[in-house]
Amino acid sequence: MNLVDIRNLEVQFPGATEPLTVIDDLSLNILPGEILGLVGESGCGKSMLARSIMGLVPSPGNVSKGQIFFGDLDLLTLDEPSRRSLRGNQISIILQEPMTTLNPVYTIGNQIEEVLKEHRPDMKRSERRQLVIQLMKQTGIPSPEARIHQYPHELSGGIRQRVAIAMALVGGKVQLLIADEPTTALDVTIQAQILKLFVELQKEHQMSLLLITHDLGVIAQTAHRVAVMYAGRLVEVAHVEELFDNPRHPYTRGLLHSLPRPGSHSRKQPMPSIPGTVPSPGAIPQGCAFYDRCGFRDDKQCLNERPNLEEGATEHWVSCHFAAEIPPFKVNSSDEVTP
Amino acid sequence: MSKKVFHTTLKRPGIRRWRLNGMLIAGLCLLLPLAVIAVFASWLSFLDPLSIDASSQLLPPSWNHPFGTDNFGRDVLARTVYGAQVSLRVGLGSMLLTAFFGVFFGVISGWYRWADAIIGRFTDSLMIFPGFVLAIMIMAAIGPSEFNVIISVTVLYVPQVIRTVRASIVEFRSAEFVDAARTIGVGDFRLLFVHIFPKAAGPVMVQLSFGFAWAVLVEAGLSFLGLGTPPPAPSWGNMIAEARDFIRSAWWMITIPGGMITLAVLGLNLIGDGLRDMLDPRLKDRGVL
Amino acid sequence: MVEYTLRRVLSFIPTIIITLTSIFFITRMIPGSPIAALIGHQAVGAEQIEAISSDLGLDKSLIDQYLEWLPAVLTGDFGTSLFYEDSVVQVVMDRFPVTLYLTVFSMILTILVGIPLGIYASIRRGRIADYASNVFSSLGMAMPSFWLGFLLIILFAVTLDWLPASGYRSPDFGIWEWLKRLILPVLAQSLAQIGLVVRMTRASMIDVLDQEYITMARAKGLPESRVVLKHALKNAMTQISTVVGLTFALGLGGSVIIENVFALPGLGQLITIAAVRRDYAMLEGGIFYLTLVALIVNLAVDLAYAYFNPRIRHTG
Amino acid sequence: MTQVRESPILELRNLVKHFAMRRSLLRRSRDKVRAVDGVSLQIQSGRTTALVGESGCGKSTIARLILQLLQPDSGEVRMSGEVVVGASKEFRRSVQMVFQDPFSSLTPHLTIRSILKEPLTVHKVCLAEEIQDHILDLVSAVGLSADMLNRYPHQLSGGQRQRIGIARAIAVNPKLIVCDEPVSALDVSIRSQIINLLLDIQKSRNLAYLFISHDLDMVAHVSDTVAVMYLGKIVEQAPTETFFAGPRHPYSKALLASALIPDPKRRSENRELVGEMDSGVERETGCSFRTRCPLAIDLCATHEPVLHYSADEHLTACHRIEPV
Repeated sequence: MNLVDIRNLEVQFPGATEPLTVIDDLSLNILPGEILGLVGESGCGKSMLARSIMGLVPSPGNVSKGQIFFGDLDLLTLDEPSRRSLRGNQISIILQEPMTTLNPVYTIGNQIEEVLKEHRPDMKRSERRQLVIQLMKQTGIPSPEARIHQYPHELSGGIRQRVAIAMALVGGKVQLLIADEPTTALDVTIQAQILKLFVELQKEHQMSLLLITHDLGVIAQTAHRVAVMYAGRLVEVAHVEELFDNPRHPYTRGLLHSLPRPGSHSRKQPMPSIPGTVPSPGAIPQGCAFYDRCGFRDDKQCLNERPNLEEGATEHWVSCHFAAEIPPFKVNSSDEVTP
Repeated sequence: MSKKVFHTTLKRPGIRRWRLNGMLIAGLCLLLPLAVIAVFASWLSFLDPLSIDASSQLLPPSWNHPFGTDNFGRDVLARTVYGAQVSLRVGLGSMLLTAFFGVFFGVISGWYRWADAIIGRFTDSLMIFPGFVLAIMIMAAIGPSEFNVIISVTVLYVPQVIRTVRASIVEFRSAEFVDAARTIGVGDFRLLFVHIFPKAAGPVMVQLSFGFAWAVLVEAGLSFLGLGTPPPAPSWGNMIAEARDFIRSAWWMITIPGGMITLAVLGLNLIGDGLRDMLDPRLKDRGVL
Repeated sequence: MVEYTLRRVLSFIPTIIITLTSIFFITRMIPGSPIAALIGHQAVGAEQIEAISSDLGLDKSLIDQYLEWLPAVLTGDFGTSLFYEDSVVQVVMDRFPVTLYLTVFSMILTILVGIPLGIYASIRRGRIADYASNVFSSLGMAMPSFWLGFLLIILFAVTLDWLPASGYRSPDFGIWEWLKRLILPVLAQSLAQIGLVVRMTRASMIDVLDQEYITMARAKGLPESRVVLKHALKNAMTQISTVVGLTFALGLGGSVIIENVFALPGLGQLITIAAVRRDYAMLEGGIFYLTLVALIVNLAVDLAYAYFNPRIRHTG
Repeated sequence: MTQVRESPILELRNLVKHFAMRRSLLRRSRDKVRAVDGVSLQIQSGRTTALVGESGCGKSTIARLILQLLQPDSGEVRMSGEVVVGASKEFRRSVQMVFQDPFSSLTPHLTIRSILKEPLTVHKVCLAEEIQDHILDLVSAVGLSADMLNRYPHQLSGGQRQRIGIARAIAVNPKLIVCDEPVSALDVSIRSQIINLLLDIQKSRNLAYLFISHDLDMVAHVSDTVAVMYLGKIVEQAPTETFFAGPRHPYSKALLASALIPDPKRRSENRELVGEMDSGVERETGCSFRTRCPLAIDLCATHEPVLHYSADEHLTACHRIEPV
């Protein structure tokens, strides 16, 4: 049974001549209690996917096709009040920049408590306070009793992100937590702290975590399953070890090849890299979106025919015409991607 | 100029948006006819705006006098057209002066820290006063005349332009692209006028078009109070002041000049809005400035 | 906050001195001597002129005059009006309430109409209501207030005969007698201010509504009304309060003309008459008190700004 | 102990830069952020020195001090042995910079052609009639085509812009380029392209790099020497291979432990560092890392450790590491 089941999702923005498709026919499921990593570069549509699940696609964009099931509910057909009762309660989100996601003019206590006021109106004031402090303790915020009276600008980046996490979990019924680049704005040592916290909380609250990032290191260290997005499409989905051991899609392979790994590339030698740049929405090749940059392409099928996401090995989904023919992956055997 | 060069200039950021937008077109539609008629008034054979005709006082609009006549029998159409000249002269004159002094002192104030304190004090002390009150004070001091209106509008508006220019210079003085140019070894002068000032020019142009509108309003207000362009010159403000005793009997005397002011100011404000949107589409909905 | 308030109030003193100094030097730039205005076209001998000059202290250097003048005005003595032949402060105080009623009422109207309309336009961005409010505010800002005043007189006083065309009665004559003579002036004065406040409110609301913490507030499941009124408005208020202060200063300037249109015996009318007659003492006193009101409102706005913005409140 | 080496191309001697904290418009507080607090560093010609640390540790301030965009409170920058005072044309010709953010480091209203022409004319690198050819050489050296020249920066992708930034830096044939986080603003798939370009240019032009980064994997790949900074000070410095084989300072160890290895089979548990770097405002005695340090002892609170040789060519500033 899936917790979330996204079917054929399409999200568009109005363009100059025709609508720009930022998410293109995307199907993906999230299992209960798993950490699903969603990888992609800026502009690939991964944040838009998060916002589609939340029902917060910024105007003038809109979900033009597809269904998103949360349990039995199709979120896209739900009326606004029922969606709202899920948001911040059963589905929560944490955004990238902890500086801008907290309202600068309210104390953090007020902002966390607000979730309870909305979703658990029967709670007494003192109970709410207590729960807020308890959550802040759980997310590792030192001396929460004093902190609830502080404003966001008085806190460091790491603490702010912990506040955002407390805010996402305080409702107590969270089944899906979406974290959109939650550690990108943080320093390395703080990033490690926050990721560890995520893993702990995910176990403790027995929730699913959709972890969106561009950093394969974050994925390797935390995720159970990985989905790779490129130019609005899903190109590969697999278990984390399978994906890192045996990536089938040329884009995934290129990403893994081009990572600097201590000891694996000889120092100061050219690193394998993916040529070209990510196409902008509106300039995506007709067939495979990765066509222009691919080392395995052929000029017929790949140019004209869009590959479907198909299950090759067990629970390993790839959208590439040559998924079966591509040789096994070996770090540093970089014949397929040349500088 | 070759086609290629033209093509690339079109693509400049800011200017790339010279595709006319709706507000700019609307503003130009309101303003251009007015400006053209005003500029070519003497060729367009209007009546003499100053000739008094006791036999044709307070005539309602007719074929001979499309906008009617006033209490001295003067043709309101002719006076309106020549009034437009006054407004244009005041607006254009004061904005040219404002642009010159505003940019000059703004650049100095933004670039040299020692000058900043002095110029800042000066602009602050002018900006203490409610705008129109300062205009009255200055007009009282230097006497009513069209040229003096230009001066007092300039004094009122220059501090704001200085602030805008200064703010852009200060903002971009430490911008990364300026640091990058500095590391190349670009000198101060080129840094200021090639790298920084073009970024400030846009907002100043927008501000000047709003300032033009404001100058038209201030001129009308001052003239209405008898502190602006002295009668019998046909300023729109004068016309309204003269019409106040006849609001019961001759509606055309008051509605026409006031309507003209409204149209001109509306047109200028729309042009300002349009320019601002082209300059920075992100500001479109923000009504900044 | 207390410290901030204290410091802000203290910085008021130099501002007042700067204001007075500017007033002094601008009015004394006048090329024609005030005596010429005083004596008009009467044939007066040179000795008499000299006598009047020394009487008024005009025979001294400008700096000496300034050094005598400043301490006097700081103690509230602006001298005697040449025409009213009464203490300037006395005349100003008689007229002060009229101007205050006019500006305060139009400010209240502006806030009550402008801010809600601006908020409404911002949440209906790009829809008909937004365009309608844009047309309304653009027209309001383009119409000269004095002309609008006359249009209102033509409609409500001349044609419909609902309200008096001009004049003023103090509240002693009864509240309605007092109020009904203020309705049209307040309307004429407010429209441009409302236009400005609508636009700026809309602009700052839109600015704030694009922020991530608004997305976050929605993601918490808050209803849209709370997102707008709790999370967006308080942030936008910092900018809006600045605009309100600006509008007030604008309104004070505008009141000068409105008082002339509606024959209201306020400070503005006094200043205009003093300016035309070159009654310096009166002009200086009138302008100073009008500016003082603007400065006090400015101070209030700054404090409001600090109240809405914890960052300023805290760093003191 | 010290080896005889060729003299460094650039040398920092005890460089100090403090910033006054402005707490309000009216009152200046006496608190100072000690952005750079006594840094000495030598950069050898043709080699890459990496400066590693978290945001706020002062590494970008060092870049700005070297480029003479900021003047130090004390200490000196020496170029080939001579003290650098202000930026002479000669200095500008020798030291160049590649900025972190390719979106904001190119003047937006100038074409790529004018941006690349500027260093050539300012320094009279070539004759006027050769300028166009020279510009073409530059764009092809960074792997771009000539049709880029008539475009404006906003019409280019991030990677292309960074290539232009590099072309501008090499236009005057410098000996040293300071690269301030040159790839951290770029997409993952573009980063290795830019790194390859930098390595390629270094080889062909015998350039020295000061490579400022927070990405340890990247540093391991490109650098010859590593210096780790914490709160305005260098806490460890060693040749790259020595450093990555065995970092000694507890902060360096923590940094390496916190790095996320892109391999799901090597998940690290419980190795992260507690606390956060403080703002560097408070005047502290002792070691500034001691509040987060697992090895801290009483001595650390009272005495500030100095950089000393703890092994051959391996400098550390820690009381718990014995000098050789």
